[in-house]
Amino acid sequence: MFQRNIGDVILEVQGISLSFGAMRVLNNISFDIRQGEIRSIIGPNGAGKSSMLNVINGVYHPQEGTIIFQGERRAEMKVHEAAAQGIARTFQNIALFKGMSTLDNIMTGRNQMMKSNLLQQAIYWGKAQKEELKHRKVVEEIIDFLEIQAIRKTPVGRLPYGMQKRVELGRALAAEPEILLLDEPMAGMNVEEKEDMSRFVLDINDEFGTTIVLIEHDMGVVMDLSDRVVVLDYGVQLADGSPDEVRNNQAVIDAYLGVAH
Amino acid sequence: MHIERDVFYIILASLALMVAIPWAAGMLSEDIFFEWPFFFEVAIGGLLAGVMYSLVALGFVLIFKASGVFNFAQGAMVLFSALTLVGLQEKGLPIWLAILATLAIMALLAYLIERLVLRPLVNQEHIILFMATIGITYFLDGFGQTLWGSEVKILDIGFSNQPGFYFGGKILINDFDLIAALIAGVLVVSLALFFQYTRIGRALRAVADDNQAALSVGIPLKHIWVIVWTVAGVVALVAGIMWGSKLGVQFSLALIALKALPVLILGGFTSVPGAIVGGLIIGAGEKLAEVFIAPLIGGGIEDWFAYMLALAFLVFRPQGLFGEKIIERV
Amino acid sequence: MIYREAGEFKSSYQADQAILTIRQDRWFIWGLMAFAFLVIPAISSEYWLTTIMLPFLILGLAALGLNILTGYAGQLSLGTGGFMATGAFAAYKLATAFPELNIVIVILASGLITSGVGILFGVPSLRIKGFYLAVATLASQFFLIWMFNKFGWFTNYSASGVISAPPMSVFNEILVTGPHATPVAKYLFVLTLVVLLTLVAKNLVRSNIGREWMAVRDMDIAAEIIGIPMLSTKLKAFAVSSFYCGVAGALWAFLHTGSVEPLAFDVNRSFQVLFMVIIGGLGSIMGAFLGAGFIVLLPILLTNAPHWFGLNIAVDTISHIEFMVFGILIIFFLIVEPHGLARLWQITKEKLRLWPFPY
Amino acid sequence: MNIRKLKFGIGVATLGAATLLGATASFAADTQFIGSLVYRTGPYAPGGIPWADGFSDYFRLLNERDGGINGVMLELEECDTAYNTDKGVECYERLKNKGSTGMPAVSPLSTGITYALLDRVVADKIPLITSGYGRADAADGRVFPYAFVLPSTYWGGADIAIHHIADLEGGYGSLKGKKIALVYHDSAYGKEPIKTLETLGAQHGFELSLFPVPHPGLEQKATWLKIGRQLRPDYVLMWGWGVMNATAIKEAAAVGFPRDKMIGVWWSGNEPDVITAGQAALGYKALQMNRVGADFPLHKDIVKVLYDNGKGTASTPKDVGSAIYNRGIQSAIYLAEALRTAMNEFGNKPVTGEQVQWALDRFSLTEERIAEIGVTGLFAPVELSCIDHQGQGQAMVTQWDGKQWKPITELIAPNMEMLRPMYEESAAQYAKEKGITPRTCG
Repeated sequence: MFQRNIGDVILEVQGISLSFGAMRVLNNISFDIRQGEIRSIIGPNGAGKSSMLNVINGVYHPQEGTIIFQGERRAEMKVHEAAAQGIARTFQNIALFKGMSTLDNIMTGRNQMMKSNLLQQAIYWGKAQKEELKHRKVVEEIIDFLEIQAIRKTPVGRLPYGMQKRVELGRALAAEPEILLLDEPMAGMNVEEKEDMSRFVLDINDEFGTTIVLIEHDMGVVMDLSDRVVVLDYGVQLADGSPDEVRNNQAVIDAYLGVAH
Repeated sequence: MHIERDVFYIILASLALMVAIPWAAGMLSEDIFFEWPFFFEVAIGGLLAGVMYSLVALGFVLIFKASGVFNFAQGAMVLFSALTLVGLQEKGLPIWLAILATLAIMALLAYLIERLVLRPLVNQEHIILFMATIGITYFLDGFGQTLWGSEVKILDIGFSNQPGFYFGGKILINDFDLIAALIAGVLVVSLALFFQYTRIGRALRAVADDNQAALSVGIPLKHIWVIVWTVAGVVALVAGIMWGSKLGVQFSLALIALKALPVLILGGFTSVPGAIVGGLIIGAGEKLAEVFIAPLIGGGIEDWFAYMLALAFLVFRPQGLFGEKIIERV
Repeated sequence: MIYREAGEFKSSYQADQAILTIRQDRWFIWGLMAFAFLVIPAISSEYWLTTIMLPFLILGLAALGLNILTGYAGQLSLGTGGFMATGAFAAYKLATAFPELNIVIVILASGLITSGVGILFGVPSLRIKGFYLAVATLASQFFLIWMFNKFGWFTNYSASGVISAPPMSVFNEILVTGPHATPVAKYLFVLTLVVLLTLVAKNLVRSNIGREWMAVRDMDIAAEIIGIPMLSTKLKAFAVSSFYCGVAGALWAFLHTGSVEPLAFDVNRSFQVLFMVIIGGLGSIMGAFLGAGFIVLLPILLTNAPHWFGLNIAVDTISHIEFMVFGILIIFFLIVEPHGLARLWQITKEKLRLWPFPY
Repeated sequence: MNIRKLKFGIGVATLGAATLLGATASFAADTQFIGSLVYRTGPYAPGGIPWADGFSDYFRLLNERDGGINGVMLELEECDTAYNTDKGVECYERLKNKGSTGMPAVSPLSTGITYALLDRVVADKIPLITSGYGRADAADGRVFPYAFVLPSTYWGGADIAIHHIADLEGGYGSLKGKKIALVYHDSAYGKEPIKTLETLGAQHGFELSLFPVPHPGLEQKATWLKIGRQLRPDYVLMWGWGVMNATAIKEAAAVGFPRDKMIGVWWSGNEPDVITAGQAALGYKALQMNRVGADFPLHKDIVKVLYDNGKGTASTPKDVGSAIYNRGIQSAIYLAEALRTAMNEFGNKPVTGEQVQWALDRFSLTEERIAEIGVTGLFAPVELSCIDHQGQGQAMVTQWDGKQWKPITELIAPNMEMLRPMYEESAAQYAKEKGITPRTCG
């Protein structure tokens, strides 16, 4: 396999608890994410995996616990902070901008880096145009990387599901993130598409050194790709460790086999 | 009816403000005349006017609830039903027959709208359906006037418009307004019973929650749409009779829709009780503001005040007081 | 893949990002410009210029403004009339307070003032969405009209509360407002402004801000997660949209009618402009003008039609028929193409592109 | 979307374009074209219809009975504005060049349209005749050469109403300390009388309270609670229009404000208003610029020549003689007399707007001429001049008795010594803003 190049902890969650009304979604979750690794979160449906991602990029604000990101300790992330500080993500139910083309969708991923003001954009001359061209070049590279040249100008609403997943990945990549949160990037895909997507994930991690947090149901994929895995079940953390460790953990086996509830 | 706690607090707070602000204005400014009997007179007059707004708002709610269509044509339907009723009466039909005939025409209209407008546009975005109801509005405005002319018609339902005095002669309440409120109350109660205890009513409630569930009740969706537009037509007729006897039946009747809109957003687009409570708050609020606040800034503020009031409620409850909560997921 | 363009290749991203990437489209637009600037003034009667072209262009500009807000940024608004009134009254105050100001500056400045007002009334859009927002914007509509009616300062204390445009000229001598301005001068002035502002709008919607608006429209929560600031994006939409509406209002008051009372911008105006946007096509620059054409021209066509056929129908009957036909046509076009005339135009072009082989 | 539908669309477009370009009306060269902007539809149609019928009936009668004016047949074309300014402007532009000489004068019958046309009529040289509406200061013919406000303005109306109140109270001296309220349509129209009333209030010491009613005036409960239960003014003046009038009268009844202490301007004095209000309207007063009733020789002719032969504008003569019908007749007579004057000067052929303006500048409708027309007592004689575009400005007070508007005063002339300087001052401000150099009147 690849030569892993894993660095220090860049994000850590400690004792995170999240409730909606009376429903406790996450209960005292703690784990860390190291620079450059592929970190997976697994668990059955309703385990709180997506909620965990939502906590990490600030969509949900936990009632308890702390998040340490880039050396700063905080009770919650804010959505815009997460984006500004290099956390990008994809979504379980695709959250693309349906009325826009593939190209425009991916270009929105670079909005943080666009510095020209309203007036410059209105005239579309000088700075605004140069900027537009510069970013267009980057986006075209991403399009080449994801092999979606042919759908460049198609409105994404008309694309098949698998393609939409790719475009969404492209949009997240365009932000050149530190950490990329992928929420079930392979759900509903056939084997061939899954292989493509796995290849993209590995390539992203390898070529750009992006840290990846992955939620996935396909155990084979998870165990192949991940450096470390966190297991959640009904909001409780069952295990945390390398794929092998997790695979042999009794609590995990029980949960997945439906025993001992 | 289950009321959420924060809705309850918001209503309580607004009631308190409705009393406190006029009182404070009366204390602080010489231009404001404040006396308790007069305050109650204005408040009661406002509440009764609010019921009249609710009557129009109800029609919007019914259609929005069942089909998600913001029916811009509700005002035109009020005008059209009233014009038809008076027109038939002028043709010599006795009043009960005229009412029955008008109801039949409203049902036919509902059928045609479903068949010719809604069915071809099914599954389109809300704004497209909204625009289609604007087309219906234009058509009804032209069609009603072609049939019955543009002159003002008198609709006399025989209620006096003389002032009545209550509470030891201290408080003036208009008898017509009382009767109108009573009729509106009866209408609301019968709608509630209809929704609660009839098969069709239950189907209508189901369709509001989930189209699939409605199918399981055994009534096709297109029938439900026809029924709900017919019911909205009935509500329009009642509103048309009440407003028509107040203003005369003429083109301006269609404009009362604008008075119903703030009621609608305050109460929530999807709630029948919301339309009632919204009407009461808007009615009382705008009258109190016009009497106890307007003199400080120049008068004639009723219209925008109603909208501002509704806007203020929306800041606390973006879906209106009783509207279904808007939940966003990723 | 049906919508790909074949045969023409772009050698740079710059060329690919041009407004019109297809050669025929470029020719069409240049032809249209030549027609609008040269042919129309030469052949049109005064009636055409003053009662069809001027309202068409000005209301088209307002529709463009609303389309930026509603079609691109997804914020449904019924405050257009109020914003147009703001533009008109701002222009009047500026023109009477500083008589030596150039009319272009007066009009653009009143657009900017309207922007400010628009930002103010755009704040609730952060919490309120959809039809709730639409009805809530009526608050600004009614409030603004009331305000201009109420306070004499806005009308320089005229007894009736009506404002009237002083005669103003461009290039020092060509009058564009007042009774002695020629229809052609007015038309060319409005056309130039509208063309320039349309170009600006096109630039905005193909830039980053345009993509941010559409992102907010299509899925606001996802937009926020990828780092698009909700507050400033929505307020920018309100600002730009109000700027266009303000300019349109100033043009309406100064160049079209000459004198207006606030009621000229009442809630019916807001509805009228919204209809243009929906009929023309949400999220389309071209759609704003197609919609304006439909809403301005069609009623005129319908009222005049019986005369051309030599029919002598009473005016009220014509008027009623006009209402009915207009309503039916709205529904007809929606059923044919719910996404507006602009989409219809696009489909026609695509059909033409494939012609004569339909598949 | 398919080709069939597309073809339909293209077909409609071509048809439209072809007909628009080929639109040339056929008017005989020797008939006088008259364009009439009316509203028979829309929210104000109940008031607009009788006016339009009266206006049209008079010209029809001239054609049928006299063979036109000075032998020139008249051709009247209506255009429906629905009281909408956009449509009104379109109507004006469409009609202004019709006929062999264009539209000789325009009466837009709406304050909003009047304002929109003020600039245009100067450029087009078409007189704008606003009888009892429009811009009061247009009475100054030096600043407004093409605008005419005969027989009276809102400012004059306000003065006459106060005059009437003074008479009832025993002279202007007794106005001191009285409370007078103005309930008005919150628009250019409704605001016109405020300045005059404020001036009069300062002069005679009465207290003026203002109650704006937002368009269209469907809801006035708060306003009338304030008036009837709190302020309790001695008199209420009303500048309302359309549905606002009936609503106001009904709400006044609902709070027990005496209707005979309410005085409406002429636009608040139409039959549709009071009939809709029913019993509540008994005793309600309104100013009229003209007498009401059908017992004038002219009206008898209209019924005999037109309606008895099925040639009337309306289907039945039921509105003939109503307040607003007679207002239409009055406007028609003014225009017809101006046309006659112009023809007398420029020859018995169709005249242009400029020629009619010449005629209106020296317009004179004497008692004798009024008698000849067969309307003695319908309205007062009028004299205009280059400088004075209003005339004496008389109006009378009438009271609704359940069947008709009964005159309770003679025609009263407003106090022109007060009004004239106000007109001139306001017109001068307008001239300054618009950069108009007032013409000099010899």
